[in-house]
Amino acid sequence: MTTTTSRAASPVPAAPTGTGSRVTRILGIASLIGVAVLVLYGLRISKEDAQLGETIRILYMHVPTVSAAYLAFVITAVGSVMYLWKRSEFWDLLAASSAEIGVLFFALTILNGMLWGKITWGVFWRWEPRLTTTAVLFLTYLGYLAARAVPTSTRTRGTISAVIGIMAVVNIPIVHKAVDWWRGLHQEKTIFGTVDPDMKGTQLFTAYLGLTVFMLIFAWLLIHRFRVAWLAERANDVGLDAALAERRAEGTADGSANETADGSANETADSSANGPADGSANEPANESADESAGAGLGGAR
Amino acid sequence: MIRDVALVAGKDLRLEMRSRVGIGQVVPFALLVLLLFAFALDPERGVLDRVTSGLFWVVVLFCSVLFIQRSFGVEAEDGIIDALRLTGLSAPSIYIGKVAALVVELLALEVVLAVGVAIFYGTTFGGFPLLLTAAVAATLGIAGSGSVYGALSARLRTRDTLLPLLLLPLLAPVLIAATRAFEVGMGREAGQGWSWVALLGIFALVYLSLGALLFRPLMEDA
Amino acid sequence: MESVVHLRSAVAVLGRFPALAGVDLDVDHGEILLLRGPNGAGKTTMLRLCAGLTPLSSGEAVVLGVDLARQAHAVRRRVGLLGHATYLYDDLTVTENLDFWARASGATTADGRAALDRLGVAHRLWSLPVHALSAGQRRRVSFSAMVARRPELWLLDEPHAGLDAAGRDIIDGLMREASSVGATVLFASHELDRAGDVATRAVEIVGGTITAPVPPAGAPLAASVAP
Amino acid sequence: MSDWAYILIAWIATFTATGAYALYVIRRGRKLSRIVPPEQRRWM
Repeated sequence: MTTTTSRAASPVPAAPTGTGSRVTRILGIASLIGVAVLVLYGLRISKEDAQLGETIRILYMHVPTVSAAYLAFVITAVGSVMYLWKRSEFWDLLAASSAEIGVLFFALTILNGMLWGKITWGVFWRWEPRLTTTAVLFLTYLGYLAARAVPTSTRTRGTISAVIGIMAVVNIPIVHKAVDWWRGLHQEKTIFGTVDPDMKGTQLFTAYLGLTVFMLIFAWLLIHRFRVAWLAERANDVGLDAALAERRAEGTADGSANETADGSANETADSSANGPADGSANEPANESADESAGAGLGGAR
Repeated sequence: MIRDVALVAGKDLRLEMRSRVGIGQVVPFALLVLLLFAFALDPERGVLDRVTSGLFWVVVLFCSVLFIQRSFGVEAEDGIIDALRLTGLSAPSIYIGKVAALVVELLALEVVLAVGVAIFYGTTFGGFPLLLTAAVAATLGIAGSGSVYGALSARLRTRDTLLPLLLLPLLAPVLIAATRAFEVGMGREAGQGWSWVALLGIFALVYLSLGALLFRPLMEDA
Repeated sequence: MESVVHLRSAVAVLGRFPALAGVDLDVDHGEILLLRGPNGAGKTTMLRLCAGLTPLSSGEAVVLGVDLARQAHAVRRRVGLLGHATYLYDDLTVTENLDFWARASGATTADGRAALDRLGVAHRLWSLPVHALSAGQRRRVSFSAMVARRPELWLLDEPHAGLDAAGRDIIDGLMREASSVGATVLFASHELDRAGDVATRAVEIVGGTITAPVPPAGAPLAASVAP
Repeated sequence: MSDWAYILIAWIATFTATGAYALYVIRRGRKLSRIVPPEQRRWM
C-alpha cells in the first residue's frame, strides 16, 4: 500500500486541499472506467448462465465484495500485529481504516446474498453456510468498530483495536468450518463458493473484471480513508500544541495566585517562572508524529 | 509461574466466595432463564425437549458474560489495574489464573444448570463421555477468549454493553459446536459428535494461546 | 552516582490534556522530595509517569536507570505507588489482601503482617473485609501493602491525607527510615508544615512544569519552605 | 418483482453505497485538511 515514488523536484507544489494526490487520481479514473466496462459486461454483454440463469449477474457483485472484505480484514490483522510490535501510529490507522472499509463491503456482500436468495429461494434469508458465516463475521468486525469508537487515549484505543483485530481474524476459519459442518449437510443450491469453474468466455472475463475493479476501488478507498485518519490525528496534535501553550501560560499566570499562603514561595515562583517554560515551549511537541511519519502513504515531513 | 497462576486463581475464587456473586446471583439467574424459556415455549407441545441443548448453551453463554464482567470489573476499580502492573506477576500468569477461576465457576454453573434442565425439562442425559469433554472444551474456549475481551473492555467506560457485542459473535462457533455435540450425545441427532468436540478443542487451544500472548500488551499499554 | 529520577522536558498527555508540559527534574538516592503545587498542577501525573504507568509523550525520562520512553514496564516492579485509590480488593479481608499483594510482588505473607503491625493496624481489623474499614484504616492497609514490597522508589500522592496524628507520625517515620536505608521518596502534599519537616528538598509544580527549583538540600530548608 | 428487478437493485445498491462512502471520506478529508497546517499534508 505504501507507494514511495520519489517526490517531484522543488518548488514543492501547494499543499492539496483534501486527501487527493497523483496516485489516487490515477486509481480513481481507472476505477470509474472499470465500473463502466463492468456494468456493460455484467448486465448487457455476458449471457445468462446454464444453471444459474440471470442470477449469475449478482454473482459479479457478490464475489468482488466478499473478496475485498476478506482482503480488508487481512490488512487489519497485519496492521494490528505490526502495531503491537512496532507501536507506530501508521499501522494502527491502517488497520482501522481497512476494517471500516471491510465492514462496508461485508454489508454489501450480505445484501447481494439476500437479493440472490430472493430470486433463487424466494426468501431473503436462508441459514445457508456462506450467508451465515458472513453475518457472524460482520458482527465480529462491527464489534471492532464499536470498541474503537469508545473515547479513550490513542494509545489505549490502538492496543485494544489491535487485540480485537487479531482475535477476530483468527475466528474466520473457525466460523467457516463450524458453519460448513453445521449447514453444509443440507445441500441446497448454493453458488457462492469460489467463482463458478465452468464459466466460460465472457462470463469468466466479467467475473475477473469485477474482481479487479473492486480491488482498485478498495485501494482507492483505503488510501483516502487512511489519510483522513492521519489528518484526524494531526488535527488532534494541532489542538495539543495550543493546549500545551495554554497549559504553560497557566503555569506562569498562576505563579502569583497559587494557594500557598507564604510570600517567599510566591516571588520565587514568579521570578523563575518563565525560564524553563520558554525553553521547552517551541520545540515541536508532537515528536510521535515525526518518527512514525516515514511511510509514503502518510504525509512525509 | 504455576505459583503465580495459583495465586491469581485462588484470589479470584476467594473473591467469589466472599462476595457470593456467582452462587447468589448468576446461578439463580440461569435457573430463572430456564423457567422463562419453559413459559415461552409451552413444555406440553414437545418443543422444549427438542431445543434443550441449544437453550442450555445459550444460558451458559449469557452467564459467562456476567461472570467475566464481574471478574474483570473488580480489577478495574480502586486502581487495582495499576497495583497489578506494579507487582512482578507476568501478564500470562495473571491471564491463566483468571481463566482458571472462570473455568471453575462456569463448570459449577453448568452442573447446576444440567440438574435444572433434567428436572424442569425432564431431559435424560446419555453419552456422558461425549457430553463431558464437549462441556470442558467449550468452557475452556469461552473462558479463554472471554478473559481477553473482559480485560480489554474493563479499561473502557462502556464495558457492560461492549463485552457482549465483542464476545458473543466470536463465540458463535462454540455455540454451534457445543449444541450439536450435546444433541449427538443425547442421541437426538446422528453424525459424529467427536468432530464437534475436536472443533471446540481447537477453538479453546487457539484462544488460550492467543490470549496468553495478547494479555501482555493489554496489561502494559491499554 | 546517577540520579534515581531524571526528567528532561518531559511531556505527558492525558487524552488531549497535556498534564505535564515539559518537566525538568533530578532526584538523587535517599532524597525525600516534596512536590508542592495547586490542584491540577500535574502532581499525580508526575508520580504515575515515574511509576511507568502514564506513557511519556515526548522529552526524556529515566527512572532507576530505566528509559521510560522504551520500556516503562521494567521499572514498575521496583516502585511503590500510593494514591487516592486503595489498590485493595474491597470484598477480601485485610489479611487476604496483604497476602495476595505481598506474594504477588515476591515478598512473603510475613512481610505483609509485619507491615500491618508497622502501620499500627489493630489485629481485630485483620479479618474484616476492606469495605468495612474506615477511610483512614484503609489508607493504612494500602500503605502497608506498599511497604511490604520494599520498593526502591516511593511515589506517594498526599500520603498524610485522611490519617490521624498518630498515623501521620508513622508515615513520616517510614519515609525517613526508607530514605536512610537507601530508598528514595517523592511525595506530593498540601500539608506544608508537616511535609516541610520530613522533606529534604521541595519543588513547586504549576501548570505541568516545575517552576521553583528550591535551593539544594544544603541550604537552610526552613527559610524557603516554611512560612 | 422479476429477477431483473432484484439484479438491478443489487448493482445499484452496491455502487451507490460505495460511492456514498467515497464521498463521505473525501468530504471528511477536505474538512480536516483545513485544520491541519500545510506541511503535514504532503501526499505522495
